[in-house]
Parts: sequence; C-alpha cells; structure tokens
Amino acid sequence: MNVDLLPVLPAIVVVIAAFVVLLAGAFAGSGLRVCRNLSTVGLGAALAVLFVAPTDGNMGGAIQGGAYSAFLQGSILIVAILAVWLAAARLGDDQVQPHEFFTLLLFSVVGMLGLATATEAISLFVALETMSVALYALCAMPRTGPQRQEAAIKYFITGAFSSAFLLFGIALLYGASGSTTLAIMARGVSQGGPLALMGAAFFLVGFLFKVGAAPFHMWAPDVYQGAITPVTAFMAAAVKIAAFGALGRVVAVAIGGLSDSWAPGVALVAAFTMVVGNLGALAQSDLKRLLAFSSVAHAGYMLAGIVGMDGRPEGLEALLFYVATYAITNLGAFGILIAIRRNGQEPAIATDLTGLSRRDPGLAALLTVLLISLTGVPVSVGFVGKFHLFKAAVAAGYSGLAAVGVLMSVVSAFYYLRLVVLMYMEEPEKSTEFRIEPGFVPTIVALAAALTFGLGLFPGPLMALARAAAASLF
Amino acid sequence: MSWFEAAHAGFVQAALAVSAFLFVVGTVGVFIRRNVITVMMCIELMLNAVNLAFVAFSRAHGTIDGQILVFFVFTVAAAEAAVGLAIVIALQRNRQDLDVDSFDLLKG
Amino acid sequence: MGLLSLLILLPLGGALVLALGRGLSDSTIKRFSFGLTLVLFGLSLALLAQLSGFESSAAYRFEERVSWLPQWGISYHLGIDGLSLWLIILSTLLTPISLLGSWTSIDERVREFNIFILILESAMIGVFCALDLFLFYIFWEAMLIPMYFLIGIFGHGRRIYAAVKFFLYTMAGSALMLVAFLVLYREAGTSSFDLPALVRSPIDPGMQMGLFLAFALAFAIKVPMFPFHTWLPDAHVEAPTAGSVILAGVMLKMGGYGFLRLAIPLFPIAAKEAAWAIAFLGVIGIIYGALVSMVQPDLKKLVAYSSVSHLGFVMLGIAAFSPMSVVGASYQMLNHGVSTGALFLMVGMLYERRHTRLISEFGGLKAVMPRFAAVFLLICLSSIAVPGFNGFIGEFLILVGSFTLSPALVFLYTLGVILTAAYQLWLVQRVMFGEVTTPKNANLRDLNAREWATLLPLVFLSLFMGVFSSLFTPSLEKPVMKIIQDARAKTITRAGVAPVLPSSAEPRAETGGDQ
Amino acid sequence: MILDVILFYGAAFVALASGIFVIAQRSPINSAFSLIVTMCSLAVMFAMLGSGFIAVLQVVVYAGAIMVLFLFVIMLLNAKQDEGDRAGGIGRAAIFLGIILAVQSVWVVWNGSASLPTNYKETTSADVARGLFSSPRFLYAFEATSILILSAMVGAIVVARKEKGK
Amino acid sequence: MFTPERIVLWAPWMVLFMPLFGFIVLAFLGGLAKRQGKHQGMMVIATLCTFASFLLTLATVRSLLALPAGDHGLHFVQPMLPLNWIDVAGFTIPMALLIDPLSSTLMLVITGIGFLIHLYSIGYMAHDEERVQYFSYLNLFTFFMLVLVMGGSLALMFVGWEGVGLCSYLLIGFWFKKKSASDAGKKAFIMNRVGDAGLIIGMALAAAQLGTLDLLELSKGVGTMAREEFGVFGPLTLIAIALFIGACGKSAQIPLHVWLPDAMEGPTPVSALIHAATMVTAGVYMVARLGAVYSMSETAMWVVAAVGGVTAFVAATIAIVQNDIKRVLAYSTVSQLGYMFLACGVGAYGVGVFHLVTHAFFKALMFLGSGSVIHALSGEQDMRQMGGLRTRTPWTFWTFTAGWLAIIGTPFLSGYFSKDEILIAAFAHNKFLFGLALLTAGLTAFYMSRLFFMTFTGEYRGNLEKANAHKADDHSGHGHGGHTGIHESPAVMLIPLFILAIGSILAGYLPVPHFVEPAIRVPESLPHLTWMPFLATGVAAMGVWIAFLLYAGSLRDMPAKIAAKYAGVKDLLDAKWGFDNAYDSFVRNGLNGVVDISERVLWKRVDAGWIDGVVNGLGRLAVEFSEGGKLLQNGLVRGSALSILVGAVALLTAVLWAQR
Repeated sequence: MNVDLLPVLPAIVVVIAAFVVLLAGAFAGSGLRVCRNLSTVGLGAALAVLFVAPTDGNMGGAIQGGAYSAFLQGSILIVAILAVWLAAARLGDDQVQPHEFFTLLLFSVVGMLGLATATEAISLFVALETMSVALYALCAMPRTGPQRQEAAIKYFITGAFSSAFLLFGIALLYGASGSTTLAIMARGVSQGGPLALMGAAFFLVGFLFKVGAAPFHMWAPDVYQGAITPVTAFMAAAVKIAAFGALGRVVAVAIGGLSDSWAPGVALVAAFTMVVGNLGALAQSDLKRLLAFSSVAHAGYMLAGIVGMDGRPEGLEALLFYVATYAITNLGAFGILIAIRRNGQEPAIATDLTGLSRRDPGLAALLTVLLISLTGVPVSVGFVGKFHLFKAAVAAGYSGLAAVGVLMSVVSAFYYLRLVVLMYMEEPEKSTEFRIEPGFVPTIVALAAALTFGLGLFPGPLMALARAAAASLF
Repeated sequence: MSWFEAAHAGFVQAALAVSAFLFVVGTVGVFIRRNVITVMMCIELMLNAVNLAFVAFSRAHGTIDGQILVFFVFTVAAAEAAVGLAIVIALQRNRQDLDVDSFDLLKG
Repeated sequence: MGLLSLLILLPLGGALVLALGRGLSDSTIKRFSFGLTLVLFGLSLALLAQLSGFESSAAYRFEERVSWLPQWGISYHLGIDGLSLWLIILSTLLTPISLLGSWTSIDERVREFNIFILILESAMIGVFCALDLFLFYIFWEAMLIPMYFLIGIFGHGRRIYAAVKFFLYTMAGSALMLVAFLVLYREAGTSSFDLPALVRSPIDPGMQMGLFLAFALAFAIKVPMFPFHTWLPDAHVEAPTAGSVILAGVMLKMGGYGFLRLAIPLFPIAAKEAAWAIAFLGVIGIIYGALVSMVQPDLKKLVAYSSVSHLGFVMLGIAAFSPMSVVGASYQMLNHGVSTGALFLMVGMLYERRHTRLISEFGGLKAVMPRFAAVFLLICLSSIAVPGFNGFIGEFLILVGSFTLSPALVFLYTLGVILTAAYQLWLVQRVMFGEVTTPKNANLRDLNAREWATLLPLVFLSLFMGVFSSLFTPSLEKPVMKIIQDARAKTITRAGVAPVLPSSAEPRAETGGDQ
Repeated sequence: MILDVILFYGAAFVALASGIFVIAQRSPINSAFSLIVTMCSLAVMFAMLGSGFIAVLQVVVYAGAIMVLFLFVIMLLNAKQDEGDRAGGIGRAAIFLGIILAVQSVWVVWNGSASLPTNYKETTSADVARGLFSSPRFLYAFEATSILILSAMVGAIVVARKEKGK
Repeated sequence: MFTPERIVLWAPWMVLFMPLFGFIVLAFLGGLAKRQGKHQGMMVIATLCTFASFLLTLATVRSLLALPAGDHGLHFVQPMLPLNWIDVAGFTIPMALLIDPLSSTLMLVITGIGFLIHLYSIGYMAHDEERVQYFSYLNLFTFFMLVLVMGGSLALMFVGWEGVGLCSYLLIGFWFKKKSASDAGKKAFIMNRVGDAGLIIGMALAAAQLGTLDLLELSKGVGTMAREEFGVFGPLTLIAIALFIGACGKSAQIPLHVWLPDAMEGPTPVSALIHAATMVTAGVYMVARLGAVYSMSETAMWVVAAVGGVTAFVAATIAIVQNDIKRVLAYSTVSQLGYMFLACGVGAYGVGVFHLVTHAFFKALMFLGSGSVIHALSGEQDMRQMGGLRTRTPWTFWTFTAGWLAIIGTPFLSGYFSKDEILIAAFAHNKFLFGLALLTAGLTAFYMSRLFFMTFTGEYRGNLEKANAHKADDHSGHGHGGHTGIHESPAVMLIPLFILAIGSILAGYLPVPHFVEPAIRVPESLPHLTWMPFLATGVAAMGVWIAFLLYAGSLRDMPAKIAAKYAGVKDLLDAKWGFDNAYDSFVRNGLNGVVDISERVLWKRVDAGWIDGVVNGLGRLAVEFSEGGKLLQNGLVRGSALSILVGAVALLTAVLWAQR
C-alpha cells in the first residue's frame, strides 16, 4: 500500500506539536510561555508546510489536498496561532494547566484540518468528532465555577444530539449511493429519491448546528458566555471556518445536484438565522452573548453563499472569503475583551466599555474598525464580504434573501453602534479604571483591525485565493 | 416466493424501518428524560439506530463501507461517552444535581 | 494621480496625520485642518479651468480609471460633469467654513473632530466623483460614519438618539439599494459596476420599477422627502454647527444627485411612471415642511424643517423632468447649500452666545447685533427666494419647468412660496425685531472677524449666484440635457411610447392649461 | 431460513420494545439495562443482516465496554431516579414532533429502500479488515480515530480531575 | 460717448447705478460715519446720488427722443449687458433694459420725486438715530424701483418688484422696536407675497405658454394670437389675471388692499415716496406695460376695470370716516389707484399712466405736507387734535392747498385733466363703472376737503403739552426736532413742497397719454365729451361744499348727527367694509388655525406621532422581539435541543416538499 502522506502533513505536524506540548507539560513541567511558544511553532510549521510542500494528493479518496483545502487549512492555522496567543494572555488568570489546554486546542485544530480536507464521509465524521470532543473539554476548562461545566454539558448534549442527525444523514446518503466517498455519493444522490433527500436534510442539520444557524443555534449564546473568552474566540472563529469549509465541500461535491430541493429550505434557514441572530443580539447586554448572537447572524449571511452556489463556484468563493475574514475580525473583537481589564475584571457587559475612547483612544478606534466591519459598512472587509455573498445569492435568484440580509445588517448596526456609543459618546464613571493587557494582545487586535481595513480596500489578493480555492471543487 | 422468503427479502426494509423508529425513540427520549446520564443514553440509542441503518444499507449495496462506518461510530461513541461522562462527573462534583433542567446559569 | 484623486485622498492623508501625529496642540490641529481644507477648496477651483469644457459637453472630465476588482468589473472610476463639479466645489467650500465656524465652540476632543470632518469631506467628494456603483456605494456609506461621530460626540442633548437614528435611517435606506445594485448587475449583463456602461445597457422594463424604488428609497431618505424626513430634524438639532452645515449643505444634496446620476438614467421607464408620485411627495414636502417649520420653537429645528420644504422644490423639479426644471433643481441644491449652511452657522453663533436655541429666548436682536441681523435677513431673503438672490433662480426655473407636469401642483407650489415667506419673516420678526425682552440678550456681541469670514463668502455667493446664474447654469445644463435625452430615447425605444413629459422650453402657445 | 426470519423479527421487536423502555424508565439503571438489551437485539439483527463481525463488536464494545462505563458512572454518582415524568411542554412538543418525524422517516426509508439494490452477501471479519486496510481510504480515518481517542482521554482527564487543593 | 445713440446705451445703466452706489456707500461706511457723527455727509451723498440719477434720466430721455423712431412710431432702446441673467435650455432672460416713453415717464417720476423726498427726509429724519440706515434703504428702494420700470423683461421687472417690496418692508418696519410697525411690515410683505404668487404664476404661465418673458416680444407676440372673448379662460386670460393678482397686491387693490393703511407706520416721507408716488403704482405700470396682452382678453380687462372701479369707490367711502391724517391719505391713495386701474381696464392705458403721474405729484405733496404737519405737532396724526394750522404753518398750508385742489379736480390743475379723461373713458366703456367713478370723484372731493378743513381751518383743538409729553416718551421713534410748540418745518423740507406744488398745478399739461401710447401698442381713441368737465367739476364742487358746511361752516355738529342716524353705514365704513376684520379674523382664526393644526396635528401628531412612531415603533418592535427571544432562550438544554429538532423536522419537511 502506497500512502501519500503529503496532504496530511500539516495535520501531522500539528499532532506532533500536540504531543510535544503534552509531554513537555507533563514531564518537563513546562509553563505557559513554553507551551505557547511550542504551540505557535507547531502551528507555524504546519502553515509553512502548507506553503512549501505540494499537498495535492488524496489518500485514496479520504481527503483531498489542493487549493480548497489549503485555503481553509491556512485560515484555520492562522486563526489558531492568534487564538493561542490570546489564550496565553488569559490563562495566567485561570487555574489551568497550560499544556493540557494547548494540547486540546491543538487536537481540535487537527480535527478542523481534517474537516477542511475530508472528502469522505467517515473521515469527515471522525474529524468532526475529534474537533468537537476537544472543544467540549476546552469549554469545561478551567473547572472553576459551574458556568464552564454548564457550557460544556450544553454544548456536549446538543452537539452529540446533532451529530446523531448528521450520522443518520450520512447513513441515508450512503443508502442512496452505496458509498461514503463524497464524489461517488454525488452520483447516487443526483438521482434524487427520498433517501437522498432526507439524507441531505439531516446532513445539513448536523452542519447547520455546528455553524450556529437558527434554529440550531440556541447553544451558541450559552456556550459562548460560559466558556472562557479565548476559547469562545477560538470557537467563533475557527469552528466556523472548518464547518463552513466542510459544508461547502459537501454541498459542492456531494449534494449540489439536489440543490433545487434543499436550497429553498436552506435559504429560509439563512433568512431566519439572520433575523434571529440580529434581533437576538439587540437586547443583549452581555458582551459575549452579544457576540454569540452576532456570530449566529453572520452564519446566516454565510449561508447565503451556500444558497448562492447553485452549481457555480461564486457562492463558495464568497463564503470562503467571508468566513476567513470574519474569523479574523471576530477574533480581533474578542481580543479587545481579553486586552481590557476594567477595574481588574474582563469587561462582561456592554456598559463596561463606557468611555473607553477617553482612556484608550487607540483601542477604541480599533474596536470601532472591527465593529464597522461586522456591521458591513464600507470601508471594511465586512462590506466587501457581504457584497460578495449577496451578489452570489442574487445571481442564483435569491434576491429576497439578499434583501433580508441587508436589512438585518441595518439592525445589526444598532447593537454594534451601541458599543461605539458607549465607548465614544458616554462619559465613564470617575472610579472606572481601564488597564490594558500589555504587549501582544493589542498588537493582535491591531493586526486584525489592519487586516479588516486593508482587505476592505484591497480584497483582490485574498479574493483571488478564494476564487482559486472555490474553483478547484467545480 | 413464500412468506418467509418475502420476509427474508424484507430484512433490509424492516431493519431500516426499525432503525428509523428507534432513532425517533431516542430523539424523543432526549426530551422526556431529565437525568443527564439517561439523556446521554438516549443519544447512544440514536447512534445505535443509525448503526442498524448502516448495516442494512451495507447489506443492500453489498459494499463494506457501511460496516466500517459502524466500526468508527463505536469509537466515536466511546470517545464521546468518555468526555461526556467526565463532564457529568465534574458537574456532579460542583452542584450535586444531574437534572438537565437545573443547568440554567447561562441564559437570556 | 489625477486631481479628483488628490481631492479625495488629501483629506484622508490629513486625517491620518492628525490621527498619528503626537503632541499636536489643539490650535495646531485646527490650523492644520483649516489650511488643508482651504487648499482643497483651491484645488477644487482648479477644476474650473475646464469650465468651458463642462459647458460645451456632458462628457465626464478628469476621468481616472484604475482596475480594482476586475473579476466583478469594479474599478476605481472617477469623473465629473457639470453637475458634480459644482457640488464638489460646494463641499470644499463649506468644509473650511464649517471648521472656521466651530473654531471656538469645539474645544474638547479637537483632534477627533477634525479627523472626522476631513474623512467626511473625502467621502463627500468621492460620492460626487464616483462613476462606479461599488465605489459610489462605498463613499455613500463611508459618509455616515464620521457624521455619526460628529453628531454623537459633539452634539447636544439627545445627540446619541439623533446619531443612531441618523445612522440607522440612512443605512436602512441604502441597504435595499445595495441589493438593487446586485440585481441590476445580474440583469444588465455588463459584468461590471461601471456606471456609464450600466446606463447604456437596457434593463427589462418589468424589473425597472422594483429596482427604481430601491434606489429611490435610499435617495428619498437622504433628500429627505416626506414622509422619510423625520431623522433630519433630530440630526440637525443635535448636531454641532459644523455637522449641521455639512449635513444640510452637502449631504442632503446627495439624494437629488443620486436621482439624477443613478436612479433616473438607469431606470428611465420606471422613473417616468413614478414621476407623479415623486412630484406629489415633493409638493407635500414643500407645504408640510413650511407649515411644520412655522411652529417650531427651536431655531435649528425650524431651519431643519425648512430644508424639508426647500428640498421639496428640488424633488418637484427633478420629477417634472424638463430641462428647465431639472437645471433649476440642480441649481436649487447649490442654493440651499449656501443659504441653509449660512443659516445654521448663524444659529450656531446665537447658540454660542446664549446657549439656547429657543426662539422665545430671543427678540430685538437687531438693536443689539445690527450686523448679525442684517446678514440674517439677507440669508432669510435668499431662502425666501427673493429675486436677486440665488434662491429665486432655482425656484423660478423649477416652477416654469414643471408647469406642464401639473398646474395643480404648481398652485400648491405657490402656496409653499407664500408659506416660506411667512415663516421666515415671522422668524426674523421674532428674533430680530421688537424690544429686547431678555436681559441676557442686552449685551450680546455682534459678529467678530472670524464669524464675518465664515458668513461673507456665503452671503456673497447667495447674491452672486442670484445675479450671475448664467455662469453656473450652462455647465449644469449639459449633463441635465444628456440625462433627459438619454432617458427619453430609452423610454421610446424600450416601451414604444412617447414621453409624457414634454419640454417646457418649447413654446406651446396653442394649448390652454395642460391638464 | 425460518430461524433467521424468526430471530430477525424477534430481535427487531425486542429492540423496539427495549428501546421504548430506555426512554420510559424513570431510573437510569433501568434505562441502561434496557439499552443493553436493545444493543444485544441489534447485534442479532446485524448478524442476520450478514455482518457478523459488527455484531460481535456491538456486543463486546458497545454493550460491553461503553455501557459498563455508563453503569459505572451511574453507580459512582449514585444517580437518583428521575423525578417523575414532568417533561413539561418541551416533552410534549418533542413527542408531537417525534410522531411527525417517525412518520416521515419511516415513510422515507420504507419507500427509499424499495429501490435499493440487492447485492446481498455475507461479510466476515476478513472482509471488514480488507476494506479497512486495503486502501488508504479508511486508513486516514483509522489513524484519525487515534487522535480522537487521545483527545477524549486528555479531555476526560482534564475535565473530571479533582481540583488541586479541593 | 455723448451722442444720443451712445447716451441711451450707458446713461440708463448709470441711472440704475447711482442709487445702488449710494446704498453701497451707506451700507458699508454708514457704521463708521455714525460713530464719527458724520450723518449729514452720508445723507447728502444719498440725496446727491438720487439727484444724479435724475439728471441722467433727463439726459436719457432727451437722447431717446432724439433717436429715430422704430415701428409704431416708438422710440425705444434696449441697453443690454453681455450676460444673461437666466440662460437655461433655450430659455434666456438677458440683462436688458427697455427704455421707451413709458419707462422714461416712470423713471422721471421716480428719480424726480425720489430726489425731492430724499431732500425732505434730510430735514424730517434729522434727529433719528438710524437715519443713515434709513437713507440707505431709500437709495436701495430707488434702485429697485428703477429696476422695476426699466427692466426689459417680466423677470427683471419682478426683481424690482420684490426689491421694492423688501424695501417697503424694511422701511415700514423701520421703527422695528414698535410692535405695530414690525407687524405692519410683515403684513405688507406677506400680502404682497400673496400677490407675488399670482405674479409668479403669471410669469411661469407666460414662460411656459408663450416662451418668453421679454416685454417687447410679449407685446408683439400676442398680436398674432386670437383675442379671447368674455368668459373664455384661455392662456392669455389666465396670464393676465394671474399677473393682475400681483398688481392687486402691490397696488393695494381690493381685496389685497389692507396692508397699505397699516403701512403708514413707516416714516412719512416713505409713505409719500413708496406708498403714494412710486411703488404702489407699479401694478398700474405693469398692466399698462402689458396693455397689449390685457387687450387680448376681454375677461381680464373686465376684471381689471371692475376691481379698479370698486376699489376706487370703497376706499373713498372708508376715507370719509378716518381721523388719522395719514390714513385718510392712504385710503385716498388706494382709491386713486383704483382710478388708474379703471382707466387701464377700459383700455385707456395712457390715461391711467397720466393719472399715475399727476397723482404722484399731488399725493406726494400731500403726504409730505401731512408729514410737515405731523412734524409740527411733534407726532400727532389725529385730525381731531388739529385745526387752525393755516396760520401756524403757512408754507405747508399753501402748498397743501395746491395738492388739495389738484386731487379734487379743480379745473386746469393736474388732477382735473387726468381724472376727466378717466371719466370719459369709463363712460365710453361701461356706464355703471362710470357712475361709480363719478360718485368717487364727489367723495374724493368731500373727504379731501374734510381733511383740509379739519387740519388747517378753525381752531387748534389739540393739547400741545400732551403732544410734547408723548413725544418725550417716544423719542427713540419719531425723532422730530428738539423744539417745542407748533412750528413750521425747515427749508430743506419746504423746498420739496414747493416744487411738488408747482408740479401738482402744472403736471396736467404734460401730453403723457399721447407720449406713452406707442409703447403700449394699444391705440386709444377717447370720445370728446364736452359736458364731462362740467359734470365732474360740479360733482367735485358739491363734495367740497358739503365738506365745508360740515367741517368748516355752520353745520359742524351735523357729522355726529348723521353718524348717529345712519349708524349702520357709519359702522360699515368704520369697519372699512369689513375687510380688515375679515383679514384679522382670517389671520386670527384661519392662520392661527393653520398654525395650530401645523403644531398639533402636523408636527406633533403626524411627524412625531405617526411617522416617527412608525420608525421608533419598528425599533421598539425589534427590541421587544429580542426581549421575547430572551425568554425563549431560557437556558434549558432540552430547549436548545428541541429547537434543533424543530429545525430538523422543518428542514426535512421543506426538502421533501420542494421535491414534490
């Protein structure tokens, strides 16, 4: 048996890094900094492998290298590196064994890389579960306070529940086609039939859960709120990339032929998700819940890309572009929460940001840039991304979905702007004291903001990558 | 074809029906049971139902993929159960209550 | 880099300098940005070097085109014709004036204030230059953010409510326009967002109305047309003086500009069908604005509602769609920028002195501040459209040009003319005439040199434009004629019917009142 | 042949019945035992469907190992009985939806399976092994499973470990 | 440069420019001059500017007449600036003047009488704080009035039209601290604005229907069109009537006349210049100017004549019962303007203009005379507080006598000629209007005599101390002199009176109708009725005689008795035929109603309630929805799972459904 390991090389590198971190922590008692640096090196090496090594192989159909996978893997790895650093800034506060934390984080990255590359249902499922199981555990860390475990159990139960649906969907698709390989599945599926339809529907349910689309989203606010902020940031950014990447591939490769059947339903889900996410965020005062609902809303926008695929790569291209840039932007927004200590505490509710611009105009400006992008107002990458998504949806004939999307963006402006109002237009209480995490967190935020703004002006290069990636599946 | 031949030929169909029904039973169980461990068992029941579907399809198509998948489902189920039960243990340690409805710190 | 790019990028560069510059004192910042905006004004005057070109053809000049997102056919495409030319000059003129006008009233967060003004200026110029829908939309939306901050940070009492309302209202308006862009892109089949290319390609008449309405909503809110105007009074009242001046002076013009530049040329058939509704709402706006303005206790609110009224004239002119009326409407947009800008400046001056804007707090100011009173009166006269002032030219052209649309509307229009005079003069009377009733008013300072410097250009312009309109109108006329001719040609060829809106410039002596 | 049929349908019946017992029992212990019964019945069905290897695994791994884990935890935590059937509105809604879903899914598989091919053949553990390892297709998943299990281990340890000093 | 051909091209611009120059100088240097106490110099500059304008007008007219005549025997020039005021889409309004006999006549009146009134004002306003500003307004007014009559197109005419309205507004409200003054100013402006709306519509109609606003072209152009019979509301009729509404506003014709009496709140010279001699005649000028258009529409002619006739009569009756000297004169002005319109309405445009000229002299004279009286009495305007001023202010008395005689139509004085011709024209046209006009002539004689007798003859009835005390209270306003006691005015005020008196006597000998006829392009042929002068004189004499009996003769107690006996009539006249009340109640009820509705309904309900209610309601709805969603998001795992189940079932249903 000749096994071409090149396409799994990045994942292997990350696995090695995970082992090294685990062992270093367990046996050498390495601390936070060492674990952080080791993780970074591992992820960076994986990224380097991605760039250097020709990863275009397929391991007998289990996974597929190439532009699409590389785009997703690259995004995931970059996000993961940033997340590692954000986590490193926060773990000092919490009683967490850093090596365990980073090992789990790296394991979940491995799962994500698998998701991004899998072209076969079994691999896909195993990768998904690898990611999920690690995330369940991450959510429960540290064990201080019942919130964490509550978040974990909620995530676990709903996650397992939806996994069952996903699995049932795979079973039915397998039943309709006789194979678990996506490309072969497509042949059986394209003939239609009730098995294929129900299989596609349940398959979608599983992924719609992972991306946090309504009505499969209700776990998201609770889990986002309950987990520690770096974990939340990592979930909000990286899981979206991996899940949407896999969903996009499945839609493009396996069930695209049935799009007439499921696309209207998904369009409804997308519209519903935009509405629920944005309206849900309106009344939130808790910052992380607000960002959770916001991420639900963004899942809705991204689903417009899925709906807009319709046999053409444009929707997928838009989706890839959006999910990558959204991850960066969102990570930046969470980074702000990590960077700030208000009276020694992480800002938890919106009013904790009151008067930030008076104390730290730079950070306030950065958050404003990020919020503007999340709202989708030019000049920002959020605008370009939404434009792209809705363009695809309109091109596929779903103008109404685009209309809902833009109107809901207006609603989103309300709650994003409220933060800006608080930062810029309200006076802080006299006793309020802001301390900024020194060093790298503001740098990460600045990096995210710079990318957000810069890609808003010059989206061309990244868009070209997304374009090539999407085209490789068609 | 005799009745039992027909019944034999109908194995796949029947197995699938049983699978679908069991899946729904498991699904409903998630909602009507409130002990978190029972809830997890209901999810296991759903997975089992799916396994039956895989095996049935595997038989129908004559491909091995389905069975292999079941093999992986076992592993996944084991892994999930491990982490899930670990969380349950941690929860129990923190709050002495396994009623799913009691986890309501996070809401709104 | 072309002149237009320079006009757009220079203020951005200035904003960047201010944002990154360390240790700049407030007065340095003020001087720097004032100087920069003056330079921009000078640069924009350089556009006039080609005035004869603007007067001789409707072709876009100073065109710049850099491919930006080629896969979507999006390019950084700039260019101006006569219509944009004057609006750009208006923008670059009002910006330094508003900076000068808030020289003393803004004494906190000066750096941010100037940054926002500079960004705003850049975006405003961009809107008037952009010849690519995507680019247009970017500038269009980018304008909102600095204005939002200007209102929200530097405004008065209910500033936050007003800022959020302003932002959401206008963003909601333009949201559907974005979808319409995309549908248009799909329907036109040009594979580009280039405006001239899209204008050339015919759009299915069945699609036009929906798209037109999406565009029209965005522009109607910006204008603002009744009944989409309620953000305006709030935004104006709460905004700082500079914000009000720019908002009223430039940003409201973008609605009318959008109709002329985008909505009508792209969807002429739908525009024709909707003309009566726009005209009707325009006239309602004229009268409604005047009536509501009459009863405002707050000076700024009064001026704000008067804007609703004045822009009703503009919309009527655009809807009538005859060369005269559209030129009149374009001219009226400039006029309104000058006169209402000045009015807001003066209200700001009063506020600076007395910290109130309630009309009942004033009275008899003519005795205390005679020069202020004189300028105030002049500006009011311009606003009333007394001939000799700029307002008259615009309103007269609109009136004559829209006569054939509907005589009944025109009679309502004249009712608006009367009401305008009524509320403006009542305002003058209440504020300027009579005895000084409040002791606090007894020792108010008359205009100082800085305030003179802000007002004189506007007073001068309102007179100059009232007398020498023919220096301005030929360059407005060319693009307007082109828009009208193109639209008519498309209406005929696409729908196979003759235009219902005949040119009013043609003598039609043989018919009676056109019913 | 007849034995097959009887065994199969008998097992199916038992599986359904015990499946319902799983969710109808108030006590977690009872549910667990019912679940084990279900699993064993399913194992019989697997065997009758020609997947002997899976049937064995089902009993050994699933009913044996995993369920023991469950039972162990139930015992460890001394899980109380469910406090009655106060499933409330959510339960009723779920039952309602469950009925719909059951109708739909049974209808789907019933109709769908009518057009399935009938390439029946017995498979042995050798077939499974060949399928699993003869091509790199499943090798990837197989290796990935190791990561899955490892991360589950680490996760379980991390989560369930007692706090130092507590 | 100084050949007639050249002069007519630059001199008119200079005519216009001089008063504008004066205004600019005063406006910009006024403050400085005021601070340095150099009011006198400023006032002289203003006056000289007007005088220069007058001289230039003379030069212009002389040169014009020296030019060869054009068609219809018309001497005209159209000096033009190389610049269009409006030039859009083939519609142009050049900056062109039209100098022909008609405008020349008006220019002479404006600059001539304007100069005299400037001169007079130097004395009258000598002690007012803001006299420099006053003079600047006066100059500005002169400028705009000249624009009005010299403008070559309706649009330019409209510039002047609005400009004089503005100056009128400023000058009426000159003593702006007085509420009544600023109210009157506003009233005048808004009522004019109503008229102007008519004018604007008329212009727009003309522009839209005829394609030009050029006065000459309009006059020529309509010649080719069909005449519109009575009852036909063709475009010309509509244009003419719309324009006439404008004329009514400016020339204070019923029903837009009520502002003029109130306008007497302004300084008296202003009343003389603006509200008697020049501005208020602008309507007459316009109708005459567009005589060719009006003559094409019988309906419009009828309307003009009727409004003129009725106004003449009604205003005259009101004048009978007024006691304020200026108000009598104001109503008299309204009445005389009605005469002029009557003349125009019956096709005798030239005669109308003729009366305009003569009226300018005698009415300006009488206003200035009354100003002199008021000046002498330190601000007293009530005739019941006057009397016997003949001896105390002899020069004023004699000049006033000339004006009085002229207006009542004393043979061979100016009023006699013009009024006679109006009567003849009316007689030839419509017997009813003629009767009304004749009656008005009698009434005019009566009330002017009443004024004359009450003011100058008999005994002084006033209380001088009170007058002085009143003055002391009001020193900021009417700043007449620091003298006490009844006194004659200074020479600078008397000289204009003399000149105007001479004019009042002799102006009737000017061949105005003949002179302006070619400019109007409507041939006038009046019948020669030898009996008419006798009849008119007789009626006038009767009026004088009755007035003499009632106010200077033996029946001085009669007015009160008559008033008591015919209380109804008296009340009607006191109430000014109800117009003022109607306006007041319209303003109070109607306008206040509008204000009220605007405030309560439009602003607070429609705007703040409905529209903003919808806007804010949408926002609130969204937030409510969100709050409701929070309840749903109750944190129960089973709830979250249930929503997944709901979604799964729904999606499955949708997918199965879509396939069907």
